[in-house]
Amino acid sequence: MIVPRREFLKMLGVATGTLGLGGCDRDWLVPDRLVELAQRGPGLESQVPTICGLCESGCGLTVRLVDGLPVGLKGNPHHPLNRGGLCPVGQAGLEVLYAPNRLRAPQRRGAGGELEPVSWEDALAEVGGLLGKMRSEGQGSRVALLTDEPGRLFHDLAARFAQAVGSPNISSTKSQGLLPFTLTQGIAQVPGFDLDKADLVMSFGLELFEDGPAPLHAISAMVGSRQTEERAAHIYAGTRLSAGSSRAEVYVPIEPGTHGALALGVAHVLVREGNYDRDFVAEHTFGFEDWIDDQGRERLGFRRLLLERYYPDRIARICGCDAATVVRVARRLGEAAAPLAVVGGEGSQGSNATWTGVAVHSLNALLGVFDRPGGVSLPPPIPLTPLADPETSSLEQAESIFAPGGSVGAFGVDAVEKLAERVIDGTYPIDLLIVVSSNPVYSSPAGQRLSQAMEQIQSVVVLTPFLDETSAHADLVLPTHVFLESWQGTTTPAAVAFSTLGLGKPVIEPLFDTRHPGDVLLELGRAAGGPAGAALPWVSYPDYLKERMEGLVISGEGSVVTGSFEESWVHFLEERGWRFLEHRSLENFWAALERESGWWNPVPARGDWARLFRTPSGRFEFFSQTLERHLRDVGGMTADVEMSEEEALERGIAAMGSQVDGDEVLLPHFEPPIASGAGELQLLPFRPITARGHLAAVSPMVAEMFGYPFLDGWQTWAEIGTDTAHDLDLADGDLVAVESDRGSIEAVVRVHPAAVPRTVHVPVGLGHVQPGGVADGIGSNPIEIVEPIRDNLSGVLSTTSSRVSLRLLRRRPHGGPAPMDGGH
Amino acid sequence: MTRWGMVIDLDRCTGCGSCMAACHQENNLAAVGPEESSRDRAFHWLRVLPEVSGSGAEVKVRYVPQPCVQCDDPPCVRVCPVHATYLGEEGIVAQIYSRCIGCRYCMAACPYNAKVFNWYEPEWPGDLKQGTNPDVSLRPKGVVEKCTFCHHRVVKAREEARAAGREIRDGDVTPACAESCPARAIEFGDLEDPTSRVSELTRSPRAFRLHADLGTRPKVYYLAERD
Amino acid sequence: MTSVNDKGVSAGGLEFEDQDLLRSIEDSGVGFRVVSTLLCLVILTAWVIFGRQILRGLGVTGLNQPVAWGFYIVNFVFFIGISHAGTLISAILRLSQAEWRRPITRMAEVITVVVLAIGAFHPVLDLGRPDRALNIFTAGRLQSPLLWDVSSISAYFMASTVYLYIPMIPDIALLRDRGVRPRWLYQFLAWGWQGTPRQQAVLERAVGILMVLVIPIAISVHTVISYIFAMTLQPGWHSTIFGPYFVVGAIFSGIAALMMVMIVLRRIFHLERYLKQVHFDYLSRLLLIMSLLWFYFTFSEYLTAFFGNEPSEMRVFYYKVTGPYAPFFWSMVVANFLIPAILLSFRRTRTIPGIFIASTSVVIGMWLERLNIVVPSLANPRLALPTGYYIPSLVEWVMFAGGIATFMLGFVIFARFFPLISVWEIQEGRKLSIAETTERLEGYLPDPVPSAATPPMTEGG
Amino acid sequence: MESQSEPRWILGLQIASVSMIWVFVLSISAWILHLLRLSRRLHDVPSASVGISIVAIPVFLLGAAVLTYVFVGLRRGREAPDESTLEPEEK
Repeated sequence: MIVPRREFLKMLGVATGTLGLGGCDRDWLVPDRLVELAQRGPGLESQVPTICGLCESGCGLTVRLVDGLPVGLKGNPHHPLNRGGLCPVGQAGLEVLYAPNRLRAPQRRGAGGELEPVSWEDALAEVGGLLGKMRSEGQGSRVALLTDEPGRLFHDLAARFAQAVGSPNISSTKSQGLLPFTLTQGIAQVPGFDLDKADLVMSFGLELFEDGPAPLHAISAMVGSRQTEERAAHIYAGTRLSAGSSRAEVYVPIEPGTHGALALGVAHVLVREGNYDRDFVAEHTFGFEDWIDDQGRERLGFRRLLLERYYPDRIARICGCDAATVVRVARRLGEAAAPLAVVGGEGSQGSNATWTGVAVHSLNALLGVFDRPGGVSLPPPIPLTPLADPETSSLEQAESIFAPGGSVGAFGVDAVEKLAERVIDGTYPIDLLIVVSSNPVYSSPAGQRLSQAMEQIQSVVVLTPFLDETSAHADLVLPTHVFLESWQGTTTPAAVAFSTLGLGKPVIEPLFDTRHPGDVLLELGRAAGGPAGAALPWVSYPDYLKERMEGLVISGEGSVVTGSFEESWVHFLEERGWRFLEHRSLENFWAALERESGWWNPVPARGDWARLFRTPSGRFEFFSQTLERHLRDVGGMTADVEMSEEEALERGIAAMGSQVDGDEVLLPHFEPPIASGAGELQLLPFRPITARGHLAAVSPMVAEMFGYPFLDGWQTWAEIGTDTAHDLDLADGDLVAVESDRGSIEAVVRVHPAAVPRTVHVPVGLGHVQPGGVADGIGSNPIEIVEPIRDNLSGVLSTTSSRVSLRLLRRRPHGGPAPMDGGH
Repeated sequence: MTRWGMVIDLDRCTGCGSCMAACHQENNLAAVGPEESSRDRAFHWLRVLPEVSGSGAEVKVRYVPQPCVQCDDPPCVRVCPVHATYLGEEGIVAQIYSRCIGCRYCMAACPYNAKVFNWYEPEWPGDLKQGTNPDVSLRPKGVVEKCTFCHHRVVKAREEARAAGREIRDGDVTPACAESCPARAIEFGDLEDPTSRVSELTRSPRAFRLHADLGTRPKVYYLAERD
Repeated sequence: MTSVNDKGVSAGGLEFEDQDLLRSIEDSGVGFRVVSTLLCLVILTAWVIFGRQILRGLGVTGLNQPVAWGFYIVNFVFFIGISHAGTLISAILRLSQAEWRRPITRMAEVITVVVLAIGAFHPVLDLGRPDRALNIFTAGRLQSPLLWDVSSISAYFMASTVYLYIPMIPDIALLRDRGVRPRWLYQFLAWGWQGTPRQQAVLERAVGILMVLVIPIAISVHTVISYIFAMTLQPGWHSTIFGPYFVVGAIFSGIAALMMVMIVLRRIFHLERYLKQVHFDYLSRLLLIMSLLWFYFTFSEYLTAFFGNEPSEMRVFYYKVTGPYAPFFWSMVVANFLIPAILLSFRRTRTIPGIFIASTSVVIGMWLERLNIVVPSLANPRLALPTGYYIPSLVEWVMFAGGIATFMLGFVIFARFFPLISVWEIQEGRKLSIAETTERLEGYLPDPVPSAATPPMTEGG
Repeated sequence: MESQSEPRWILGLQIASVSMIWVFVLSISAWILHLLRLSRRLHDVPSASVGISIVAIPVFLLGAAVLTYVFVGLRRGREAPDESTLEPEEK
């Protein structure tokens, strides 16, 4: 073989492991021992499975270790969610682990307002002491807890912690968008959508392959684990064509916030053409035909409503698409063997999000896809060991700060906003706020308000691996592990049809003096002492996890994943008969879990309609009695005079401020979206796949490929359509100020041929304040400037209801066409 | 003798960018940072290339993951003055970082813009260097680099094959991009072996190659979308 | 004082009338020192900047992906082009026995040698790893056009240096005999010239061989340079016409540069007696012809690209004609064609200043042409990538300045030590040419009707 | 006499420089030949490259040859009779 080849090998350095780490000029932050190991180690390799903790999906990872040091991540092919795939953010896991701005020790805000290092002992003693004191004084309700740590397991622990310190105030900052399902199915969870067997998925605003609870699951389920011929087609209705949606069979560009209208238009065509599942509608739905209520009043049925109000021409006017498309899409759906309608993304962020959700979900009902393969069903429950009630009964449970309450008429609240407002207006004093693995100041439209509120709260404790916007207002910052260093217990992300449980074990010991949030809560509980401690008996977080897992062993349901996804399936079936073979004891089970990092149960309980529809009628309610009752109650609360049901309902509807009247309010209908602000464009912030997880911005690679669909990085862009650009005389690459009534951010114009006119889309993910971070101060955060318009039904703040205008700051510094028309 | 090739099914690709990221991590590509990338110095061995066709309501945008297409008749090799880039015997166009003089003639000659240049010494903020892949050398400043079809994996696989007392064959190797693709849109294998999945796919009516008209005979094939 | 006194080349000759030609050598004023120090300063700066570039990396330039080549390559081609002025022209003139060449050839040859050295160094500036430049020798690969350049340029450099040196020997001897310091230098270089017939014969034969030799090399050099681009598949580069196109361009810019130099030096060293209107007249006609030729080549080059309408070609084409490079492209056309064509066509404008303006615009125009060839093709990839851009950094400008300064310094130093106009050729011209030319002329004329009365006077020249 | 009175070291220097030229030329030719061998071993695209580099070699040799010829010629020419002058008739 010729000389150069040898050189080539040398360069590729199969034998030069040291080359990768040699010649490091910087002073090392990681323990010297590790550097030593990395440079002189024998080079023994191993592969360890764990769970990705960067976003709420909790995909399975396989970590490649050399001498016990992680040097590579890849998707775990055994894991039923991602099945070997791994998104860009997940790939950046190591950059998160080794990031330059990792917090290395607890920090307390000193008199001067500067953060000063403090020992864990002092920090915990301080907070624990405070907790103990408040609890003993019955001031437990002055403690509030915000956590976005993914997975039910941690949330249960946090809830138990709150309970133990006598606080009713615990919430996640993210809204799950449950309400549509509560109204129609009477359930308090997002049902599972069986993407694995669906053959046509119509998405209303949800970037299936980028956004949503588990995009990688969507990709692998709809495409990855199928033959090209069998891959699921999808139709996308929205205002922007993302990289993922560009693969859609049909793209229906519509006006912002009119997804619901389109859904109803489609429903109209289905019904008119008799292209819906008559049996299902007859047996399992309520309020389709006109009906007589117990007072003998004639009530409006969904069918009539559709046929009278939602004919394609009207829809075309509302949505700004053409009627033919509506019909075409409807027929395509009607013909499909296993169609699905899903909503999300911009579709569930409008001021009318709930109604959009209801309208879209009622499509699923018309198509009768419930409780069948490729349809909608509830994932089998995960039989975790229930937590024994602590003896905190002594404390009377005060009302939670997050309780909807009041005569607003909303079912729920926006946790962040509620907390901020009630603290600021003093109606609910909070002395101790604990924020775990969450950055609401950055991510919530009420972020600014929250930061004001934090200034008023006596002490704010933030658990985070990195300094960020929220910890900037903290009195005490407790550094937590990043996922590769910690035990994780994740549970099925929303909308997945089967149930999974991920056990992530640490692949490297903590680089710095950090701790797991779970352990911190346990220690705080202990430090608080008394019953609080007793209510949190576990020595450590893994200890807690283990106890919860016992339930799985006892139930014997599901199985530990093995081999590839397909193999797991086979294995699963084999195992049904003699299931105890595998996890006969907790120890074996735990060991198996550690080895494989995932448990799953792919068989939904079929035919259990009572569990699927927990509505008053026990059916899928087009006509939502749940809502009717709710509105009556609300109406009743508006005045303390005795009033008839109708009157109460009237008042309730008025309080909710619907723009339609009569029974239509209680049926799936279109509420025109509210948009506030002077600008001529509607601002629609979105989350590209590169912005998943609140740690993404610490990775130079992710930042560099942040705008990869435009061959762009390190900047926040404002995506507008070709004609919009033409109207505003803007060109790709121009620097503009995106100005709303609340403020202004800078962004670079990107012209996309398929973006809907008069909209501007700005990605979240950059614009962080992260001292020492690579992306610190790079780009901007659109959430800063959105008008906090509320969805009156769910109480959640909308992020897509602001009108903005673009002001040219600087022309593209150099000529040449844009990525999107490169070479054309 | 194996001849490595790749088939990328654009019908499966969802443009998620995983391949791009996986390539970065596997091959120790250092980020160049905001200033440099604003000067068009950011580089990827594999990029997701947007292609727009049609206009107005009929507009179609597709995303083409584009690594080095590993020509069988590589224009870059012909022009390299110092034999720093050459066509390996298994068909991989290789770059010898220790020999490259950085004249960038290969970049100028490559019709696919698949080659990138280290304008400065690559930087590893904080401890990021700790996370680099020991199988792939870090490049110095002033040299050209490119996609290697994860050659280090090929080398490993060959050693394993030899240990197993057989020749390396189709299926022994998966590059990082193919491995990480959640849509399984990227197939990698031996084009010599007529039974291999890749050569099967290259016979598909949907198969095409980038600028096949240039006679560079790329070994990266694409499958057009179906609809 | 000298052995060879009386008529002819004798140096000490009482009737030595070419004092002007030696003034720059024999009494170099303070001007020389000032100018050369200034130039040295510029060059020094350039070297410092270059050092910094080596330490920090090529990032200090304005280059990027996909525009991986910029000023350095542009200037490389440009300077090599200029270098065609000299040797080629003087060779052609000598070959065609154009008597008016005598005061011109020397300067032409000097330009060649100096500029060639500068041009040949530019690729080294462009290397990302200059420290490895020697890999070319250890691991060079002949199939790369860059290697063809290395060999042909070095060959050209050798040939033109020899071609500059040999005809200079008599002048060096002259200086030696006039006792100019540094004595040893002239003694060393004079190779014991005494002007004996045999030496003369040797000299002329040598020059004869060289001038035949130099022409093909000169042409090959620039053809090969064009191959650097033409051998790639890139739109706008991959063209068969590039070889001749570059050669024409080279000679074109060469003549222009030559005339600039002549006019400047004429001014500085008061050579009006030697460089007369007629010389410029002839040269500017040559320039005019080259300008037309250049236009013809450019036209056919772009017409074929345009008419073929191949997408990637068109992308480059429009980038130049209407796109970001339109200013450069059109000013190139103006500078290379319109201005010289207009100025040089009319006798009224074919004055020294007019010619100076024309040549300057041609030199600039040719530089622009190189820019138009190198950058746009790189900025417009075949794939649907965003169009690149290129804004040279200060570093590159400084290096450019450094190159020009080196060129000037080269001239200053040469002028300090050697005559810029070949003394002996002038004198030879005085002594012999007239007779020789008339003779040659009569040779062209039809023979007179043979009559017994008068015998034919010569057997043809 | 002037030119006879040149110190010897100058002559040495001259001879040295001429031989330097030869060293230079020969080494370049050797190098090019080496490259030719290399390109054969690597199965490079031959044709053009070989041609171009092959012509280079004779050019170098010729250049050097001319120089030497002149050098030698001039030295010979020196021992001319004193009356040596430049007659116009001489051809």
